[in-house]
Parts: sequence; C-alpha cells; structure tokens
Amino acid sequence: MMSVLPYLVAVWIFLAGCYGLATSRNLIHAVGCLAVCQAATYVLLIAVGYRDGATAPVHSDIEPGSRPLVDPVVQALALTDVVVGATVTALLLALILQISKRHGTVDPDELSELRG
Amino acid sequence: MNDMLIAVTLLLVAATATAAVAARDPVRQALVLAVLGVALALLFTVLQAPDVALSQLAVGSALTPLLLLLSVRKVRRRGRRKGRTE
Amino acid sequence: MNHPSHLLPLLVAGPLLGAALLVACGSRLPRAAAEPVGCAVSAATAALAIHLALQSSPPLVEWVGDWVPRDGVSVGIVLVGDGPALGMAALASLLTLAALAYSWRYFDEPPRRHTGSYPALMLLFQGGMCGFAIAGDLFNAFVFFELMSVVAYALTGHRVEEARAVQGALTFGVVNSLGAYALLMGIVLLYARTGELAMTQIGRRLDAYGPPDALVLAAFVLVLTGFLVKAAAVPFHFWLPDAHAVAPTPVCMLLSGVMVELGVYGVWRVYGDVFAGPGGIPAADLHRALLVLGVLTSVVGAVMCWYQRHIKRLLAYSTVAHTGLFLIGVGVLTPAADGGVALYILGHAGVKAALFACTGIVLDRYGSVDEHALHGRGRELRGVAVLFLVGALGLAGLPPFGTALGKALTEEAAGPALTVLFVLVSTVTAGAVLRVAARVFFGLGPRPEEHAAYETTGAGERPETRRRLKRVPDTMSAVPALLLAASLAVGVAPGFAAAVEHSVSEAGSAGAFTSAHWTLAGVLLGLTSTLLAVALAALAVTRREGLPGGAWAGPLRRLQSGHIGDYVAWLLAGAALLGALTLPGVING
Amino acid sequence: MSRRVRLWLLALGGAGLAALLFAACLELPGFGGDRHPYGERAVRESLARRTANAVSSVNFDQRAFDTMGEMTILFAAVLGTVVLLRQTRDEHRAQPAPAHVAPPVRRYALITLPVALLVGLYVVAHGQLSPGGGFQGGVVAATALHLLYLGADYRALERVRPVGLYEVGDALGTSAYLVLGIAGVLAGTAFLANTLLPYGTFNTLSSGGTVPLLNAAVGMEVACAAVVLLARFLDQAVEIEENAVGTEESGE
Repeated sequence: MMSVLPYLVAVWIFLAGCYGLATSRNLIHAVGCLAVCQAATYVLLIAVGYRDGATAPVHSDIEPGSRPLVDPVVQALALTDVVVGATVTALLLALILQISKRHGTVDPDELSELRG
Repeated sequence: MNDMLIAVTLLLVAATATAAVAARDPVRQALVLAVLGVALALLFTVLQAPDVALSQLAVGSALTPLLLLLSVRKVRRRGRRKGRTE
Repeated sequence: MNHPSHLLPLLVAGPLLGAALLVACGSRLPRAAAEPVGCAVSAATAALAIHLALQSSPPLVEWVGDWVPRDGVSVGIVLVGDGPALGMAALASLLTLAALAYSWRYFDEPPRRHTGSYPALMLLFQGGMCGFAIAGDLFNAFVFFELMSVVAYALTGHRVEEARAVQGALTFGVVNSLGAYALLMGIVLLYARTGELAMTQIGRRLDAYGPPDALVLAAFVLVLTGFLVKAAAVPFHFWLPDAHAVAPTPVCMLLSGVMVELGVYGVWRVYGDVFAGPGGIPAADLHRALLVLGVLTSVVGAVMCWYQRHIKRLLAYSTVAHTGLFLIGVGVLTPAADGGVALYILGHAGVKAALFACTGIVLDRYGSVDEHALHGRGRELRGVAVLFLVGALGLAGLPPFGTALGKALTEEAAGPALTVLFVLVSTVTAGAVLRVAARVFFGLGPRPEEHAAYETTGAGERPETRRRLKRVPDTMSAVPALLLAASLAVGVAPGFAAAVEHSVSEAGSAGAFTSAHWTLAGVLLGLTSTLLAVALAALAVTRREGLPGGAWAGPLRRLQSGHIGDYVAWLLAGAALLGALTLPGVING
Repeated sequence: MSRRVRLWLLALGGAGLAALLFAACLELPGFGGDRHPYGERAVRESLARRTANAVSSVNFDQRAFDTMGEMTILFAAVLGTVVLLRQTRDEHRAQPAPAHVAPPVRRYALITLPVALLVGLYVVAHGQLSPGGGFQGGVVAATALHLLYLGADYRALERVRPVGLYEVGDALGTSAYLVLGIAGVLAGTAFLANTLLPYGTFNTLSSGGTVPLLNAAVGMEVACAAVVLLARFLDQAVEIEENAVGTEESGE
C-alpha cells in the first residue's frame, strides 16, 4: 500500500482540483482550485524522487558519500514548478480583477459575452 | 515509523486539498490554501526536500493566499461601492 | 571562433535580454526609441535563426553549460538545432518582427512610465517560442511552454478596458495552465520510469524497458493533452476562438500564425523522439488518435468558421480547422506528409497573419469587426480589399501559394479519402473569408437580416489605435503585403520546398528522403478548392435570409458557451478520449 | 451547457482519466525505490564542482537553462501584471485613510521585519551550501517588507518601497543572469558554462564557480518581482477606484 499511496494522493489532488475548477461559481475560487491541481504535480515530483532511508541532498553537514541521498533533480524541478505556479496565479488574478471591473461579476455563469 | 509519518502527512495533504476545493467561499479557501501550503511544506520536509519545503512555505502559504485575499478585497470593495450607488 | 551550435541558446537569451533591458530603461525610454529597439532585437534573432537553419544539416546539438555527455549520459540540458526546430524558431521570430512592425506606434495608451512594456512582452513571447522550438529536453520544453503561455495570457488581455478581452484571456489562461500541468504530470511519469529528461534518452530507456504498459499510455495521454490544448484540437479547442477573437491584432498574428502550430510541432517532436520506438506507442495507435482528433477538429473548425460574423472569430475558427489538417498530416506518419505539413504551416502562417492584419486595419478604421454591420463600408479601402482577397485565395490553396504546395503534398501522402476532407475544409474556410471580403469590401449582395442567434457579434469593439484611422499607415498595409509575398515565396522559390522537405526527413526518425515539387494533381486540387470557395461565397452573398444549414449547426454552436467550467470538463473528456483511442495497441502490445 | 450536462461530462472524463492514472500508478516504480540514475549523476557532478547543496548545483549549474526560463516566467508575469493592473482612464487614485494599528501589532511587526529581512538575505547568500537560495530568500525578503503594511500603514510602506526602482531591479536581476550566460559564449565555451571562475573551497560562501553569482541574480530578481507583484495588488485593493460606477458597461 505504501508503495503507491503517494502517487494515488497526487492523482486524487489533481482530479479534485479539476472538479473544483469545473464546478466553481467564483473565478477567484477557480484559480484557487487551479493552484490545488498544481499541488498535485509537486507531490508527484517529490514522491518520485524519494528513496527509503536517504537524506536531503545537501552536503553542508554530512560527509559526501556517507549516506544515500534523495534525488536532487526532482527537487530542482519542483522548485521551478512552485515559482511557475505562483506567477500563473498572480497573472490570472490580475485578469479576474479586470473582469470584475468590466463585467461587474466574478461568477462564470454570468459571463455571456463570448459564445457561439 | 518513518512510513507512518509519511502516510499521515500525505493524508493530511489530501484532506486539506479536498477541503480547499470544497471551500466555496474564496476567503475561506485562501485560508485553507495557506494550511495546504504548510501541510505540503511538512510533507516535503519529511520527504527530505528542505529546499522545496522552504519555497513552498514562502510561496504556497504566504504569497499565493495573500494575493487571493487582496483580490477578494478588491472585488468585494467594488461590489459594496456599487451597492451603495444603486 | 565558436562552433555554430554554441549560438543556439542565444535564440532564447537574445530576445529575453532585449526585453529585460527595455523594462530596465522603461521610465526613461521614449516610445519612439523603445519600438525600434524591439524590432531590432527581434530582427537580429530572426537573422540568427535563419543563419543557423542554413547550417543545420547535419542537425546541430548543443549541451547548455558545456555538459557534453560522458559515457552516453549527461546531467545537462540538450538543445536541438535541426531543420524543423530552427525553422519554427525562424518563423516565430519573423512573425514577431512583422507584428512589431505592424504595431509601430499602435496602441493608444502605453501604461504610464512603462513605454517599453509592449515590445518587451512581444520579445519575451518570441524568446519563449524559440526556446520551445529548440528544446530537446522534456522539462525544458515545459518551461518554455509555460513562458510562451504566460506571456500570451498577458498579451491577450492587454486591452484591459475591453470586457471581452479580459474574459477571453482568463479562459485562455485557465485552460492552457491546466493543460500544462497535465503535461508536467506526464513528464514526471516518464521520469519515474526512465530516470531521464532528455527526449531521446527517455525514448531509448523506454525501448529498453519493454513493451508499453499503462504507465507509458498515461504519460503519452498527459503529454499529448498539454500539446493538443495548445494546438486547439477538438475537444480542447474552446479557448482559442475566445482568446484569438479578443487579443490585439498583432498578437493574433502570432497566436494563430505560429503559437498554435507549435503545439502540433510539439506532438511531432515528442512522438518522434520519445514514443516512436518499440517501448512507446505503436504507430497504428498514434495514427488512429491523430486522425480521429484531426478530422473532428477540421470539421468542427470549418463549420463554426462558416457561421461566424465576428471577423476575427471567423479567422480564429479557420485556424482551428487548419490545425486539424496539420494534425492529420502528422498522423499520416510518413516523411512526405511531415514535409508537406511543414510547408503548409509556413504558407498558412503568412496568409493567416496577413488576414488578421487586414482585419485589424478595418477595426481601427471603423471600430467594428462585424460582417453585417460593415456591409459595403470597406469600399474605400481599395488596397486592403485586394490584400484581403489575395489572402482568402491563399487560404483556399490557390497555386502557387505555399499553402497550396503544402496541402498538395500532404494530400498526396494522406490518400484519396482524406484528400476530399482537405479540399472541403479549405473550401469552407476560404469561402467564409471570401464571403466577408465580398460583403465588407465590395458591398455585394443584400445586407444580411438580423435575427437573434446564439452568437458573438463583432459590434462594439473599440479600435486599438489612438483614434480611428483616417488613412492607413504605410507600416500597417506593407506588413500584410510582405506576409502574402512570403507565403507565395514558400510555393515558388526554387529549391525552398525541397530544402524544407529534406531537413524535415533528416530530422525525423524515418530518414527516407522524398522530393517536393508541384504535381499536376496538386495544382488541379488547389484550383478546385479555390473555385469551390468562390462559388460557395457567391452563393452565401446572394441570399438574404440566414446562412444555409444554420439550424443544423445550432447544437454545435451552443457548445461554445464561454464558460470555463464547460471547457475544463471538455478537457478531461478529451484526455479520456485520447486514452481510449490509444488503448488497443497497449493492450495488445 | 447546463450544469447537469457539464457534471455528466466531467464525471465521464474524470472517471476515464482516473482509471488511466490509477493503472499508471500501479506500474510506477515503488515509492522509496533505489533507482535514480539522473539524481546520482547530479550528486556526483555537484561534488566535482564543489557545490555542497546538490539542488543548487542542479538549479544554477547543471540545469541552469531551466532556471533561466523560470526566472523569465516570473519576470514576464510581473510585467504582465503591471500591464494588466495599470490605472486606466476611468480610474483614479484615492488616498486611503491612515489606519489605526494596535501598539502590540505595531511592535511585533517592527521587530519581526528586520529579522525576516535578514533571514531572507541569509537564505539567498547560502544557497549553494544549505537548503534555500535565491528563490526562497527573495520571496521571504519581499514578504518581510510588507510587514510594514501590518505594522505601520500603507503610506509608510509606499515611502520605503518605490515600486519603479524595484521594477528596474527586477529587470536588472534578469539581465545579470542572461549576461552571465552569454559571457560563456563570448569566452568561447558554451552558454551558461560554469568554467569561468575557480570552483573555490567546498562548503564555503565562495564555492561553486558561477553558482553564487547566478543565485544572487535570481535572489535580486525574485525579491523585486515579489515586491512589485504585491504592490500592484495592494494598489488595486487599497488605492485605485473607478471614477463613476455603473457607466463603464454602456461602452460606446
């Protein structure tokens, strides 16, 4: 069970975020759900790089080669991913502020300008 | 023991993420997202990823919820002004 | 003297540095200086891309940071400088240059103390597209995929005072971000299996692992979902008309001309490098998946295109339709078809960007892009009318446009049944554009009747220039003319088509060489679709009541609801569909 | 589409995708497994270049090109936010009334501020040695500055935070990173090649060749970027108001 649990948690978070995104009644809430979707990618990345009994890939207080290390590559990728997530959130929120000014609502059900 | 700890943190993350989706009010959601950020940071620490944990703590539990709250404030403030003039 | 491959990263770093410096000098730089700087940087990058493309046989390979592989493995990031990669980078750079030239002193209100922000965003967009084109590392491709997406959202919503613009930009942002996260999940799955990130390395490890299983299938579905969202394949396409119809015209030229095509390119690149081997997805399954999605995309795009009255939205749907054709071409999986698609993309980029540019002139002159409201008002714009008409004929595939050559080559590789589809789709989309030309610029036919339908009209759009144009600036009319000439050159320049075809087959895994040239059948097919398009447009223009078949297309139009929730649901359904289409080979394999 | 149809479609697509991903999870190598070929190579190379923090070595040396893209994304998003949240013609700035701050809050904020700022800078400076680096430290420092909003008021914050300067800092940080990369090409090796500087002594501040420099550039960029982002949103939330409510819908 433990050997797949982290992956399943990541899948669960992704799908839960998608559900929230599709059923959201408030665009700010939808962006929050998008952030949840992205949290799934962090969990998956870090879970893939984990190794039983290993320590963090930082040599400031351990002797190089003395202990097994977890994968530093996925951690670097996750760092990138975290920053990307924050920037996308900021940009989408900026757009939502303008939507609220121009349309007077942030409910996706009430936005009907673009269709057909 | 370590496995238990990982499993518990994982379930905590899953539960908080679900709660963040279920919280339909954006203010409450922002707060739950801040908790999710802390939970993720905890998970990453347990999984020996202190670098990611640190940035998740800074970005996920401080910056992102702050931006969300500021946006809610702007939208609500607008709504109130509009309500007054009508 | 540097080896040319060391110059590859400059295709990305150059525009990015230009953008950073423009922002750094932001408050001091007058507008008249910021825009030429932007043009110069993007032109220099275009020149570099072309220079490298000319040396790309055999393909260039660059390990950034000089992390050249030892014992066949490396810890660095690899960049690929083969013909298709550098061709896409050159196309992106040239179109950015065209868009910047077109928008010379264009927007009315550069944000206060941020005069350089618009050219800077365009340069960032260019850098992102170039980086994506030359990426040989899957995660690096994701990073630049995100860069070009993020810039594209900001550019789409640039006119923040327009209600539609900000809504379209948000839809674009949410759907594409979700697609990007799916792509990232797929990359992580591949990393977990193979422990590599360079595309060719992943492919090799997958082959060594054995026949494909559920993990490979899931990774394939997730990665393709990301790229197909960008390529706007049905049912991932809903964001495209909403975004392209509202983006500023110069941005539309880039979005429709090259960004969407980069999604198709991503599919081609990833399949060839990662999934083509025995450990990947069997060719028959990819063929089935891309064929089904491509046919759906081209038909839906063509039908929706025909029923639009918002001219920019009409052009956006025609991009959807043509992307479907590109996907079919890639799905045929032969070097000849790949070469045809490459030429088609080049020709299409010029024609489509020119059409958008002409529409932009109309918008800035009359403050509307509504086909009905503009009926006959464009008579005075003689030059623009000619350009628009020529663009429409190019879209139909009139020989000797590059579109016609590319289409003919793809048709020949795809077989007779698909040829019919190619002819029909180009007929309908070009027919719609010709109809617009006839009504707007020549005032032909009666004014169409208004009836309340489920649609977006093009009325109430604000001009993008400082004030309504009295006369058309030279830059704004020269750019579409040059773009059309370039599209023509793709078809007629001696040796160009053969060179493209050669570089594409050299880059593909097949390695078989074909020769590209005009055939009698290709010319006849091109003429047929052009004539049919003219006939269709004539038929539509002479009718007063609504367009034929409107009731039949109603349900299809209702799907395009503008609701983000709907689009997200479609995205998940599309991913599931993609999985179902690819499943048989994995079960049997 | 009606809500009901959408839910059905979502359930259908979600179920299909869930089944596919579930099957894929079962095929993934077990959690905590031993095989990480890329990771092991990365650790080896980071030691060879005397960078104690392998994650920083991957970020700023081995895969420094990714980091370049990442910081550009941040830069682009900040530029995009500045453009999107600009003050439009139908808006004006209202001076927010100085808010009353409870003395304990003020004291807490004013004491925490320098501490948090220092922590941020420390985290940036030790990026190649200990967990942390430009990104984490930059965000911490930028957020710390905003404790002023909590502790004093908005106008005090505005005085110590000339946004224009931070925008320039953002752009200069990005440029510095790019220039360091191009220096490699000019020196005749590859872009972003970490061969220009000596690698130094393992586990000291000046170890790792160009890693500390790139790290510092990123730290500067991220700190400035986060300040500008927060400033733009605060601006919208506190200062910018529309001129006449209810007229903008009428259009032209």
